[in-house]
Amino acid sequence: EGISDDKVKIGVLADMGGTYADVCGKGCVAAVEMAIADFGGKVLDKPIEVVSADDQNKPDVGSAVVREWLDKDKVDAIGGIVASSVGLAAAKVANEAKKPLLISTAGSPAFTTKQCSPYNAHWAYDVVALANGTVKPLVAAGKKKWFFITADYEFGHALEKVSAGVIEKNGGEVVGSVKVPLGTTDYSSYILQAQSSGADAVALANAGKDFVNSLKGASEFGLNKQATMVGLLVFSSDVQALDPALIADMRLTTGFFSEMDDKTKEWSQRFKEKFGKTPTMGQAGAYSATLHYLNAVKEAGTDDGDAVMAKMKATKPDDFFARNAELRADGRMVHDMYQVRVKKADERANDDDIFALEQTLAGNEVYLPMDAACDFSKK
Amino acid sequence: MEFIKSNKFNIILIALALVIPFGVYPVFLMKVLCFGLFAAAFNLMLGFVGMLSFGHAAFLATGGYVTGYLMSNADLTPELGILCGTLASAVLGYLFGSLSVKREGIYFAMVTLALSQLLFFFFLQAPFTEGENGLQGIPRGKLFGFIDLNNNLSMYYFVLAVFLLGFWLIYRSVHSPFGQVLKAIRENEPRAISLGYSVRQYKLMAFVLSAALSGLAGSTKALVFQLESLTDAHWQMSGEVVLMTLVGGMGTIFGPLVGAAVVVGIENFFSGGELGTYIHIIMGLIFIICVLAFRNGIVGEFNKFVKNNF
Amino acid sequence: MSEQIILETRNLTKGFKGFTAVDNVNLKIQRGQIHALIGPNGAGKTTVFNLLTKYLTPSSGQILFKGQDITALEASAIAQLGLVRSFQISAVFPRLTVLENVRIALQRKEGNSFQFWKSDKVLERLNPRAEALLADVGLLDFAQATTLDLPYGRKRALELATTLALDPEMLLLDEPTQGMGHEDVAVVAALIKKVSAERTILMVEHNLHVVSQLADRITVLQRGAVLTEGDYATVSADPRVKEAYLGVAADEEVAA
Amino acid sequence: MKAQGNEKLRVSDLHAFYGESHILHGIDLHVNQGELVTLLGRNGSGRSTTLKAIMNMVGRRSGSININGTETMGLAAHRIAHLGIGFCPEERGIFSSLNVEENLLLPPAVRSDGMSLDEIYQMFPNLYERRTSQGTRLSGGEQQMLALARILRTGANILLLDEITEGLAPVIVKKLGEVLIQLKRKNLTILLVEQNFHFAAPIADRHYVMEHGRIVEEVQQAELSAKTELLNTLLGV
Amino acid sequence: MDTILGINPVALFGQLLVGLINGSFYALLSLGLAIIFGLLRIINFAQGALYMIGAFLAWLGLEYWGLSYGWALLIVPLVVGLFGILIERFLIRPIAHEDHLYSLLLTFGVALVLQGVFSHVFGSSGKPYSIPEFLQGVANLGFMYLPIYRGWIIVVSLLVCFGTWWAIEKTKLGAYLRAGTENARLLQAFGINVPLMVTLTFGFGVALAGLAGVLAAPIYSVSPDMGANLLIVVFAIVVIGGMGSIGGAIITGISMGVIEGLTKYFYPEASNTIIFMVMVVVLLIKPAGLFGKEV
Ligand SMILES: Nc1ncnc2c1ncn2[C@@H]1O[C@H](COP(=O)(O)OP(=O)(O)OP(=O)(O)O)[C@@H](O)[C@H]1O
Ligand SMILES: Nc1ncnc2c1ncn2[C@@H]1O[C@H](COP(=O)(O)OP(=O)(O)OP(=O)(O)O)[C@@H](O)[C@H]1O
Ligand SMILES: [Mg+2]
Ligand SMILES: [Mg+2]
Repeated sequence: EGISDDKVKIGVLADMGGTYADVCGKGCVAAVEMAIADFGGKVLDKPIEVVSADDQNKPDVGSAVVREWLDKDKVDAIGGIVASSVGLAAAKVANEAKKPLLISTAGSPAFTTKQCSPYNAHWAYDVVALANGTVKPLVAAGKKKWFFITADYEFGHALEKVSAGVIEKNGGEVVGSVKVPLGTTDYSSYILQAQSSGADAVALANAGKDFVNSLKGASEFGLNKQATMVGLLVFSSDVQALDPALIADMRLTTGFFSEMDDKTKEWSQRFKEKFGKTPTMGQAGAYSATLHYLNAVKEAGTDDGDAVMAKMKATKPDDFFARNAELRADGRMVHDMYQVRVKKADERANDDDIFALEQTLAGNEVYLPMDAACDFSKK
Repeated sequence: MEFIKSNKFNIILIALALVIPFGVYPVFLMKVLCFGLFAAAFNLMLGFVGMLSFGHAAFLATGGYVTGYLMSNADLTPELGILCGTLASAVLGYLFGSLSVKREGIYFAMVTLALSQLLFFFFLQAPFTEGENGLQGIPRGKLFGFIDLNNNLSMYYFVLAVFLLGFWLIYRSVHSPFGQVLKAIRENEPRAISLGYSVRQYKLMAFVLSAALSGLAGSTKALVFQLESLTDAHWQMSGEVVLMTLVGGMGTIFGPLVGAAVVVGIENFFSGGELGTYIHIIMGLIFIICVLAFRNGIVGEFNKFVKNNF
Repeated sequence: MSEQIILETRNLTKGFKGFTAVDNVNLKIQRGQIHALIGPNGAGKTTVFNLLTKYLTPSSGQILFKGQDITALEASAIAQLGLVRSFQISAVFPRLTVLENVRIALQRKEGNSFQFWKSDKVLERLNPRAEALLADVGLLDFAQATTLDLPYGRKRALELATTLALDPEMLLLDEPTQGMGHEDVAVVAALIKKVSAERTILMVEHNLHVVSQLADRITVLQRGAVLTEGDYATVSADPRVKEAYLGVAADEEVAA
Repeated sequence: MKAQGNEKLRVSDLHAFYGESHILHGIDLHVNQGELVTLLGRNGSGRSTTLKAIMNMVGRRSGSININGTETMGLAAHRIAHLGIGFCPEERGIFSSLNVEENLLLPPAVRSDGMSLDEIYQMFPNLYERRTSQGTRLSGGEQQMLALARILRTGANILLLDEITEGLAPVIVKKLGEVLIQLKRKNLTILLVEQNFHFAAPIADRHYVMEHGRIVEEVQQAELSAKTELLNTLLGV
Repeated sequence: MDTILGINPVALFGQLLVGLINGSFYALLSLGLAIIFGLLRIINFAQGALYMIGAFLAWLGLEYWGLSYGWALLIVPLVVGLFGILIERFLIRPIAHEDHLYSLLLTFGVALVLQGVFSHVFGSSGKPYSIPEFLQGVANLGFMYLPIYRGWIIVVSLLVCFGTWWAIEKTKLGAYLRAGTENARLLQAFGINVPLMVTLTFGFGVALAGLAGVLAAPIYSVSPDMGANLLIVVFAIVVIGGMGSIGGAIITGISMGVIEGLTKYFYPEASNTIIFMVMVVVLLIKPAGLFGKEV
């Protein structure tokens, strides 16, 4: 079979200038380029190329770009992928064309459940892992009454549902929840409701700016003194957007942080030299996924989607990012996750030093078990 | 022979449209055609009735969502799906129009904007739209039950046919007895009333027509991309269609199409790679430049140039 | 008898926030006459007009046109019944041609005005009638000119032609000669005379010269109420009218 | 007294344009102190435009306009009124967002000896009666009175009046005639655009006749009867 | 917890108060729009972007130039106002005589550019800005804890709103403004420097947005798109109040805040749309808005 069109072309689709630009964006492009350079720049003697596009966080833009890449530009695999909505739309197109989709930053569990496909490789994390990783230890530590402030769209609903399940399974109770429209800037009413619910933990089932604004509101009204605030999806960039006093000591879950150990530090250092900024979980994941993909192409001797995916699933990924890892038949990359605590201002050695490791969580404890319907090894 | 002579220009254009997909990426062309139709429908209100609607995204999205939902869930043929989307937009146009045509100028713009925003939040929260994710994987289906549209080329010709139909309808209504009344209303509304014309009904009719054709564009677009998302309902989309019309030349027949081609082309150019963050700045600058220096738009200026020099 | 009355108001009243602009006005306009409404400034003439054509809603009272109660009808519906108003300012469609202006008025009765799927070529069959109307007001030579470029007096003539195109049974004219030079006043007055055949006309006019020439009957309003009514000789001889409206030496004005 | 004797307003070779269209083609006129001069002419002959051009309210102008000894060609529009000139526009320009009294008080006083509010209300009792209603709710004639009264209050001693008898009942027209004569006695300078020749003829000192944006004739009060024939052909009186 | 008919009065009072706070904020923003609309008959689409710039300047001031909150409150509106004056002078004035729709489109373009530039330079994630120390803390009102800063917002907004309203409706300057709206040419012929007045008023309307931005910085996330979505809600408020009505904008702003607060309590899912729904109802009954004049 060999390499189609005599080159391997990887498309990186990400939000380059919008809400999630800092989480993946151009950094993901840099990470993919770095992986290619580390791999040697060529596979099976054929050049490896990167194209990238801005999806503006819009599913329509993302899917149109992917369509054009596949129809016209002969792209062989697609990486990046930030907003789940864009990712799922891109997946529809890529799956139909049987091209691998290396999802580094999107969080929806749908990629390996409702909308699973043999061509998805869901890499860095998903919201289920975050909820499990964050909520379970807190319930165990005595936080029994929970209130949810939930972003009113599918992502938020899913996050709440998964987390509520974990709470109830572990003997806690959900005493109330409120659905907040996306992009709300003023959370005072919702904070008041949380306050009058008597909860001892308030979970923020939202992300990005919604997370930042709701946390600000909570501290303004003193909710953070009455109850423990729990961020269910928190990126390092969100932490940096907040006054350290507001978020210090919050416990949360992540798949990667740069100051963890020597291996992550070494890679982060190199990334920083190339790109100028400290890598995020998504960017590290993009590197890891690309490297694994290229290895699989080499071993399969072709860039044909089916063959490469089979090889990727047959070999265990192993690098500074993917530890104790495997790419399951359903496309889920299961690996160690970390429960961390946000450091106080005076604990931080530098701007990047924001997390302290509390606990390493084994992948199979936090990720959902494989959905039988998505077990493509059996088909 | 007479027909060929008087329609020379149009015939050349159509011939060009028939061969161009062999040179240019058809999905891009289809996007231009869909937005061209959308802008032309919008221009029916702005250019020919003189009313700036700042909420036309509502109709684009309604067409798209209805068609998308029916195609995914009701197993319709594409032409029926599109018809339903168009009808839904017409009904919505009737509702919005009844509320808004009482007002004029900027007031009208604001009211349409607010109404479409209401609809945006409805689409955001209603279950059948799949919220942020949008309707994905909408099947293109088989035209009349036997022409498979999954092939981009056959889809292109179908879109071209829809476009020509819509475009012809707009041309026709501008140059019809109805269009003549619209012109009179734009020129002197109180006088039109005193001549016995119930002006609101005419405006409403034009609004419904414009909404239906916008819906047609939205429905077709949903099939082309097999996806319908909130982008189409967002107020920025309403702004974008204004931009297309303005760039191309409001009140001209071909302006909206040219404007759509320019704007879609620019967007495509900037969405690739590193330039993405400049897109809003560029769009904004085009707006400013058009308003300050080229109020007639490309086609408008061209017409003026031809008139002055030949 | 009532057959003769084409338009009638019964106790027509309009108040604005505690101020009564039109006060229990009972008008009876005879079919086929030219009826003038005069009175001092602020007497309520324009308000009466606005009530008749539904630009204002009466506070109380009734309006009957051809025996039918039209108090609750919409402005455009009243025009469709044949009661048409022309404007104080010249009301034309400036960027249409003179011919098109008239055609717009003719077109309404065609019943094709909502037909957006037909070519506007169907309107061409209205051209002969439009041209005839233009000839009546002496504008035939300007048929293809853009209305914008017409001098003021011609615009008024065009407006009249447009109004006549509706073939109204009754015309309401609000100060038809206002702002016109002497020449044009004479032209328009002659025109009004000409079109008044087979039509009823109600007009507001300050130019007594015109009123005395044209009006068969005159109603004088003052402070919203009818002061007196009659033909020119009777009305102008009334001392109350002299005092409130004409000023003492009215006769020279008319004689001029 | 200025060098030019008692000349208050002099317009020389005035051209004015609305956009592309050239409306005034070199107007020359002057008005002396205490004089009442009329501009006569057919509709569209450019009389209103002349007044507006003096007030710098038209698009483009050239030539020279001298008010009270000051050349105003380069002056911004708002500076002109302060030379002591008041303008009553043809379309009246009553402000609907102000009530009658606010409308009256709106133009800033440009000199100290304007009429007081009381004097004005005495002259136009209609206005007093309706002083708290919205300006544009007045009847056409009442608005005309308001527009005139408004500039009498400012104390301007050069008045540009455009068709002030338009739409007024004969009684009021008579009264206005008296007012103008009074103003003349007070030594005010008045340039009057008038359609109603019978109103203007007895009170004016001189007449300019305009046609197609040019002054075609100047008639002294004394020559009126001699030039009736001419006026007839020019104006259709 | 005590409840009456399933309603918890304590929580309800809390929501009402919060609504009042938001309402005064809305009032401030819609006031700026209403003034500019009132005078120039243009819808200033850039108002949201200028609000955003106000917040950003406060943040930049604190972060890089050591400008404290108190000074920001004074200086930032001036700077934003000045910027607005430049916009008016060089962009809007050249097309002032064209159809007003063009100026709407122009300011729409300006808004896009400003927002684009800020997100290009500063990225799109929010910037932190803390509540100034002297306004930190909460006051216990018995039924709820009122953050002092929120109380401060109410006071500042209401003072500014009513001061402005008074100046426009009750003073001679206000009469000039209202007259200038209708017939600027004539007003100028009466001897009033209308171009200057227009420029200053535009600057003032824009400065109000800058002020709102500074007030918002400590409680909302400072980010390039913070103005865009808020702006449309504020448009709706101006439409409900009756465009061009200054008092209408203020009263409607406050009441919409309260209504929104109630919605958040009774049916939070509708809180984003309630204002638009109110708008539809109002337009059905009074097409010119609650305080607008019928044309
Ligand atoms: N909308 C309104 N609100 C309040 N008062 C009004 C309104 N319209 C008219 N008026 C008042 O009603 C009275 C009658 O006005 P109208 O315009 O009918 O007078 P008119 O007889 O036409 O006078 P003119 O000859 O001056 O045109 C006037 O005093 C006027 O101020
Ligand atoms: N704003 C304008 N734009 C373009 N042309 C105008 C404008 N105003 C007036 N004109 C034209 O300028 C010419 C002179 O108009 P002007 O108003 O000065 O005439 P006038 O002598 O005052 O007559 P009238 O009796 O109509 O008031 C006319 O031909 C008119 O059509
Ligand atoms: Mg009147
Ligand atoms: Mg004139």
